[in-house]
Amino acid sequence: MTDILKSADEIAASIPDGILLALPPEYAPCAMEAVRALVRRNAKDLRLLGVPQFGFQADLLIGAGCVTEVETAAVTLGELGLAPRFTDAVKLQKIAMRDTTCPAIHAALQASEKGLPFMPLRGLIGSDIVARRDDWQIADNPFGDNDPIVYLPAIRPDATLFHAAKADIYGNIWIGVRRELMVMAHASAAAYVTVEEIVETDLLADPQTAPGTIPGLYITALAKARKGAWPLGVPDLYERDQEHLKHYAEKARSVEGFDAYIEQWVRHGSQHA
Amino acid sequence: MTDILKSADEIAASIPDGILLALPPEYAPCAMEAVRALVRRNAKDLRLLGVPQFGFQADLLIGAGCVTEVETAAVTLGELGLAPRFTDAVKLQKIAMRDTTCPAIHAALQASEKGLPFMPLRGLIGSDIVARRDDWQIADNPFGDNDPIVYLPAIRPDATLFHAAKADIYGNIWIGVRRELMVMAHASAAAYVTVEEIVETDLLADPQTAPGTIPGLYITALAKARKGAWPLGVPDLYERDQEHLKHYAEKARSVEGFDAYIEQWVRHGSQHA
Amino acid sequence: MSGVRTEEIMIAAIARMLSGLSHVAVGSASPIPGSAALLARKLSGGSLRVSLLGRISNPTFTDGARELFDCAAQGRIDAFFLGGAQIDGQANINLVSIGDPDRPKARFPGSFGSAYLYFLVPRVILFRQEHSPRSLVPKVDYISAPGVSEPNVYRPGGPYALVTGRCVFDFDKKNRRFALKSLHPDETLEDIERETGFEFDCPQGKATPGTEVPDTEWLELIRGPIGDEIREIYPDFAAKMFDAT
Amino acid sequence: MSGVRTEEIMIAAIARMLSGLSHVAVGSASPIPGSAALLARKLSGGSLRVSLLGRISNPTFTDGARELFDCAAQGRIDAFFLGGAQIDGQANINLVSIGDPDRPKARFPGSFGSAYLYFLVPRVILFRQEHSPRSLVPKVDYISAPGVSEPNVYRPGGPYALVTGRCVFDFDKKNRRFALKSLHPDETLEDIERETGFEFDCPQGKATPGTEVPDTEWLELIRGPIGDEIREIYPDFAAKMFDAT
Repeated sequence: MTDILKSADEIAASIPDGILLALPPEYAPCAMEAVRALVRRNAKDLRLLGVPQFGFQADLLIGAGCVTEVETAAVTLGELGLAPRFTDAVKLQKIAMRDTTCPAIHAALQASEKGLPFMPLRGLIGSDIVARRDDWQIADNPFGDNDPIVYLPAIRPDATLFHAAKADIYGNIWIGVRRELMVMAHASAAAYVTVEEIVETDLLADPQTAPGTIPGLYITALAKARKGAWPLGVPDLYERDQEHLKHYAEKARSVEGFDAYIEQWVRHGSQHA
Repeated sequence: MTDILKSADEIAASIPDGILLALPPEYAPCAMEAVRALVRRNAKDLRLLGVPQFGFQADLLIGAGCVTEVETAAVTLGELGLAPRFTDAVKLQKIAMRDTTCPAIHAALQASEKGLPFMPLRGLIGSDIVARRDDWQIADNPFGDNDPIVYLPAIRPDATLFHAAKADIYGNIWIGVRRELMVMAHASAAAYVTVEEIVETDLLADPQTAPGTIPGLYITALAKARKGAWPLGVPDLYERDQEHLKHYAEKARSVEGFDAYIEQWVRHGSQHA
Repeated sequence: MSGVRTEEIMIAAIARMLSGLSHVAVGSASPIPGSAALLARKLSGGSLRVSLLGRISNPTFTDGARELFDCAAQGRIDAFFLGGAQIDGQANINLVSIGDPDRPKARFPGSFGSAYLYFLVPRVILFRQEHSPRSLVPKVDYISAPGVSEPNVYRPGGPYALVTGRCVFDFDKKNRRFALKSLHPDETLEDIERETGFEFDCPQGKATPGTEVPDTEWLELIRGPIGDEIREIYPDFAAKMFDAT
Repeated sequence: MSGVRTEEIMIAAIARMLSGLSHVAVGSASPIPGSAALLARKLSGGSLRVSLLGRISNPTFTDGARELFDCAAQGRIDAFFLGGAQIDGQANINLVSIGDPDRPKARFPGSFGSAYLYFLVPRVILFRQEHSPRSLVPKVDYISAPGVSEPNVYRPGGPYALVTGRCVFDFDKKNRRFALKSLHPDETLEDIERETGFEFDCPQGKATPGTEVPDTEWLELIRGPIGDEIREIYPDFAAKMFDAT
């Protein structure tokens, strides 16, 4: 049964230190209020997995010292440029960085979704991504003739954390077309979700909503968090707060600026309301 | 661009003889009117793939002599018992039968969906299914220690054929939760679909319908066929015609009865309207 | 309350095996296990999640037909049910054919997902109402799914019990054999020995207890709300069971 | 109509390379290719399908973020676009870092899907507005995706052309080198030689033609409906390009 918690802070309190935490990209709703709550509770030693890449939320966690390791296809603030705390952390070797490529993340999570030890993947051969990953293998396609292919070990995150437009009281989560969130829930040992609203009607019982719904079976805990993705957006509900993100991108260029941002916008609760 | 054809018979005319044709199970809508049209046009040498199993539509095609080979996890009329023409054809060695198991079909189609030469799959080892498949391999998990796992070659159907509640004029098909139909469309070289209705609004543009929609990108041709799944059902539109299927199950016990059924219900067009 | 049917005894026996579990899935052609799972859910106060394949309303799964198999592989399904045209003493099941598979004397629908789920679901409950030397055989003609595997084969799941129209067997994983657990009403140890084609253990000998017969409360559930629910998938089963005079 | 911008010349040059194709996908951080693809769709009368990653309204894909990659592997995407902090003469691209990757002098976002799509999409068009010895280098510091592969490596796709702020190069698959195709306005062969860090062929020598500049009709499209569409994903790019006085 899915636990229905009271707040994003209770969600953050349920996510242990030291785990491998899978996070979505900025175009799927990010549980920003819960991410801020992780910073507030001084989460430690998180290993982040970008599915397949991420931006603001990773930069925030890295800058706040919550992260020891990152595996992702990219960290970027999009048009606002490089993610400054990530970039600094790599340059100063404050985090262990495992570069990968989007389909390799998707494939390794699908291996976990299918209970497989590995998945094969085309491409990649000859890149420094492969050359620098000693946990990957290149071996022959058993049905081919001198046909090398990459074998990726499954990635099973300890938990995933994301935001969604709505959930129902049974723990079902409506994600619409953002099905990477479904793979993340299937593939992870635990799934934590914040939502804009919790409805009384069963999302699985309605043939219109069921196709875009993750069954509660996969959801460990959820909590309501209005504007929980802010300053990122939720499709059809609210847009990215580009001005605020620009403000972040500027502040985060320096450690001092980042600390001031955290003090103002994270430590004392979100002030967007 | 998706071709919008005039009838199920035009769909059947577009499906060549001799191909590997993927068909859905009875709980996903089956394009029965198009299947009858295949019988009417005397389709030959079809190789059928049940995804992952099927019933009435396969029995009809097998009984009518359209089929040389079947790969499936099962052929059944459900509560109505064995599929009589299939059963007879296997006993009399009129078709080549390749027994498999549901997840092996799903995995082999997903390999094709991903452009992979193969997929690994757990289970199966020690079954006669594996023992009798010389196209499958058992080899060690490259990340394990003496850990055998089955390797399945990708299955890329030449075409798939199914029915759906609705399409739009852009070729997008609404399938709701029946996502095996999506994998079939992705994995097959061509996809033929009949639908109850064709709407003018873009199913992808509406966030409520997009999550249950196959983009027209994957659809070769579609045609409207009202009650096109009859005597099988379409979820939320009409139920299985269990009385008619009982009638079929009885008639099809003998070749003569089957031929009479075909003459009455298939050759002279569907008479359900 | 009219006389208790064999199917109802089987339903009750299976339901008891599901007590305390979190998630049970039921495959095709499984009206008795389906009813048992729904009964167990009722008795659990709703805490047991039941995924019925083939049900159109209220789907449990939203990722297509593969999700059942993925879900099992993730360790999220605690129990599943398999039948068999033949079942043998090593818990091998045959859903394919009798005789040479290339020239079969009888051909059945096929193996469905058995060859996979039997390996991955911890508690696989076998069921076969017909309990005779024809259905329970020394060695199946075709192994759709093997009952046991070599130690190096990845297999978190496997057989747990076999429920027939005459008795309940436990499966003893260590000895790789069935052990008689209980006898349905009017069955004797001698009946079971005569009607069973494979050898089995009988640890309790003459003291083997009777299978608990569902009481009035359970029967009312089975014949009432459970029957109504199972009718959506198995109209003929429901009609035969519950609509008879 | 105000003066033609370099970005607009690049958009037009890329759009021409998409003529006659069926399906073009555009990845992250690609406003110029995105505009080019939308222009090419307009010019095709709508027969070109364009999948823009990051667009929220009217999604092309409904199977999650993996669908772009699956779709490419199915051979259903004809062209894709890749940039690079560095691009070298063998068409290797670097999206990761400058210097030792473990102690980088500069760190960029990462490789995204380049290491996969570069192998699978038949016509990968490289783009980099900055055309200098810093961006076009003899050898990249980190290979996010290699330009060429050994003959036994499965690779239906690869580099097709490189469009910069100064010129257009074709990629010669046989010789595994770039060949200068056309010079943007005011650029000379000497400029290109001086500003390019890698060696390239120049088959037409002094007769290398100028890159065709978009005419008024195209510019009106780029600055009008295309600009409006690209703004949803790239508000800053659109503001810089189209809102300037």
